[in-house]
Amino acid sequence: MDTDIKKIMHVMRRAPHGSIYTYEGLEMILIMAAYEQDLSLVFIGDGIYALKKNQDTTGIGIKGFSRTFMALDGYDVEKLYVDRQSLEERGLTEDDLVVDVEVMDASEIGRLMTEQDVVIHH
Amino acid sequence: MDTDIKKIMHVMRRAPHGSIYTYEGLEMILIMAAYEQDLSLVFIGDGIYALKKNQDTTGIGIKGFSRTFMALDGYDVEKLYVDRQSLEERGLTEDDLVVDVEVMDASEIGRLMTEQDVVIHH
Amino acid sequence: MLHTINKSPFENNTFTTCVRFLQPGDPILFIEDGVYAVQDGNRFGALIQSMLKKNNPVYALKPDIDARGISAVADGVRMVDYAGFVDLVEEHQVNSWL
Amino acid sequence: MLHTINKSPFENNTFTTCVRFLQPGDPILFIEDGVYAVQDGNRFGALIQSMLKKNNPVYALKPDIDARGISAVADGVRMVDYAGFVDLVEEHQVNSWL
Amino acid sequence: MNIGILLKEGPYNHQASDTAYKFAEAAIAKGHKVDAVFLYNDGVTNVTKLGDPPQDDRNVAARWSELAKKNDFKVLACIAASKRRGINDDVLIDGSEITGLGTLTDIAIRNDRLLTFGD
Amino acid sequence: MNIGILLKEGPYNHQASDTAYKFAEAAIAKGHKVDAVFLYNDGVTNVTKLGDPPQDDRNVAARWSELAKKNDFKVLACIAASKRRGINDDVLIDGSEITGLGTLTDIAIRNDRLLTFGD
Repeated sequence: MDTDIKKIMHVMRRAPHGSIYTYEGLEMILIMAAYEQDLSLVFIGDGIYALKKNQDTTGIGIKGFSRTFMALDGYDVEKLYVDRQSLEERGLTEDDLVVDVEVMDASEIGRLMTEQDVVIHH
Repeated sequence: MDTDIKKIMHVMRRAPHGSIYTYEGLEMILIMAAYEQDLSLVFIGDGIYALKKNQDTTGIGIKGFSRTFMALDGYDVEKLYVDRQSLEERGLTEDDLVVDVEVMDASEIGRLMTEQDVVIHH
Repeated sequence: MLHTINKSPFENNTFTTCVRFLQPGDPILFIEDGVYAVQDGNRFGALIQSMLKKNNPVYALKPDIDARGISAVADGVRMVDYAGFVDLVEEHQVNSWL
Repeated sequence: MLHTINKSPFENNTFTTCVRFLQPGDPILFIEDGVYAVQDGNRFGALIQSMLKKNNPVYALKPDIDARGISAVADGVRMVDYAGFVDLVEEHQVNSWL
Repeated sequence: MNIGILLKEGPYNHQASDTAYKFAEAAIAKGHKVDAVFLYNDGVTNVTKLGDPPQDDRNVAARWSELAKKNDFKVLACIAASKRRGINDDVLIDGSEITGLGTLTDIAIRNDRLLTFGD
Repeated sequence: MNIGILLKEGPYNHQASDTAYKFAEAAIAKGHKVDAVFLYNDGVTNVTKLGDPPQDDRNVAARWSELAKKNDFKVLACIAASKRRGINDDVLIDGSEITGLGTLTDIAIRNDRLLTFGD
């Protein structure tokens, strides 16, 4: 493996629309995707809500961005992990999400975290 | 009672120093105090920490302001209420605070809230 | 007095704190990320029902519900748009729990 | 991996969320409003002790402890200044839970 | 009903400014009077004309400016909060002014409601 | 150790900028290299020279400028985040520049650590 390739994990933790963190986080990820690093996205807590289907932001006058997650595949960003407990606590299942994700236990995600060179929370 | 006098309640809910809300809230209160309205301050949740004795902010390089609460008395702002549960949950007593306050139950504070013309959370 | 809540109850204690201070009859309005509280079937459902039983009407801002893709809300929660928010403010003094 | 927490555990769930992801041996450092977690005698004491038992060292940033007038911290919590924070970062990759 | 609005967060980063705007619009549409919007904390950054958001996004500052001019109210930025955050007379949008907290007190006193929006 | 810093909140409103500054100072004092400070979200407002805080308070922008110049690094503001928030070349302190997220990626790749400070 090329030693110049870094493992960079983006952790989405906030609900969409109430603040800009997830949206600007996604903008960061799209740029980083062009650099051919080993990128992964993890959705923990309210971060999962960013992936909820059927978001219609017309009424609040803010541009929606849930569909942008679907574009990640085209950038070869394929590691999307969702924390099982966060998903279950919110009464959601994988079917409620706009993209395919891998649902994992916290201990497994925690182990992946320790393998990273960089972890950025959004 | 002069009908022009308004009941204005300031609710302090944030810990000091991590954010500026309590400090700028206090600046607002000091100005409002000159207008001879019926002002009260309520400390709920982490807001109570703003009153903690022995804060020494030298190390973080931010100006401390806990002593400014002592000045409120000179502006005839004498209604300082503390939520009992918030105080107890934090393992604090009135002796830990820089000013004299009235410790009240939430139901009592809630009743006072309904009497206000204006409630501002900081 | 109308209480508004704009924080997700899953990450932040604002909602549960506010409830302790509610007086009989006080309505509560969930806005912004606060609306996740009324999503049907989550763990805050019991708290919502107990508020309704104590005659505290529960409202949620529909544009915020729609923006977050919440398809079903807890029984008894009433939806308002911004005009309905204005009506509630006309009826009540306001306490915005930030 | 060093985990940092900067939110008060009384208002926000960041600390309790982070704990679920901790790996054996991972140290945790409380900074800014996060330091209220290690105030002696509060309800997070049991969680702090269980972390220490699982060999997760617990640190708190002394300048933030002092700024908040916290006079006593839970047993086993180690104090560091900014230089000590740098040393921890030198030993570990960092995971800042905002 | 006469309404004052207190806005405590800047544009884009939090939804507060959007909700305050939508509320003000709806109140005006129903025939109520918005007396003033007072900006505090990071809220003062709502009125910088230096903002240049993407073409397909809302322009928060311009939107406040238009609503204020059309409905004859001011968007007022607290001077102390503005100085901390680099907002001064040179960067203000039309319809906004820098003023003191005394003005907020007057707004609180003379209106039927003072609504707070923030984080 | 070579360090990059990612700062996600503006000055004064949150402690993030203060903690990042104190950390950078301490790292430099211990002989480490601060490669760059990258500003994102509201963090871009750390580098406006229009700020005018009270005389007895810290001047966050000036402090970053001095630390950067003395230690030969740049404080870099993301261009997209800056445009949303009214930060442009005309208001920048010395030692700062506006740049793209590609630069942040380079910083993440070439340093031993990338530390995030925010809310």
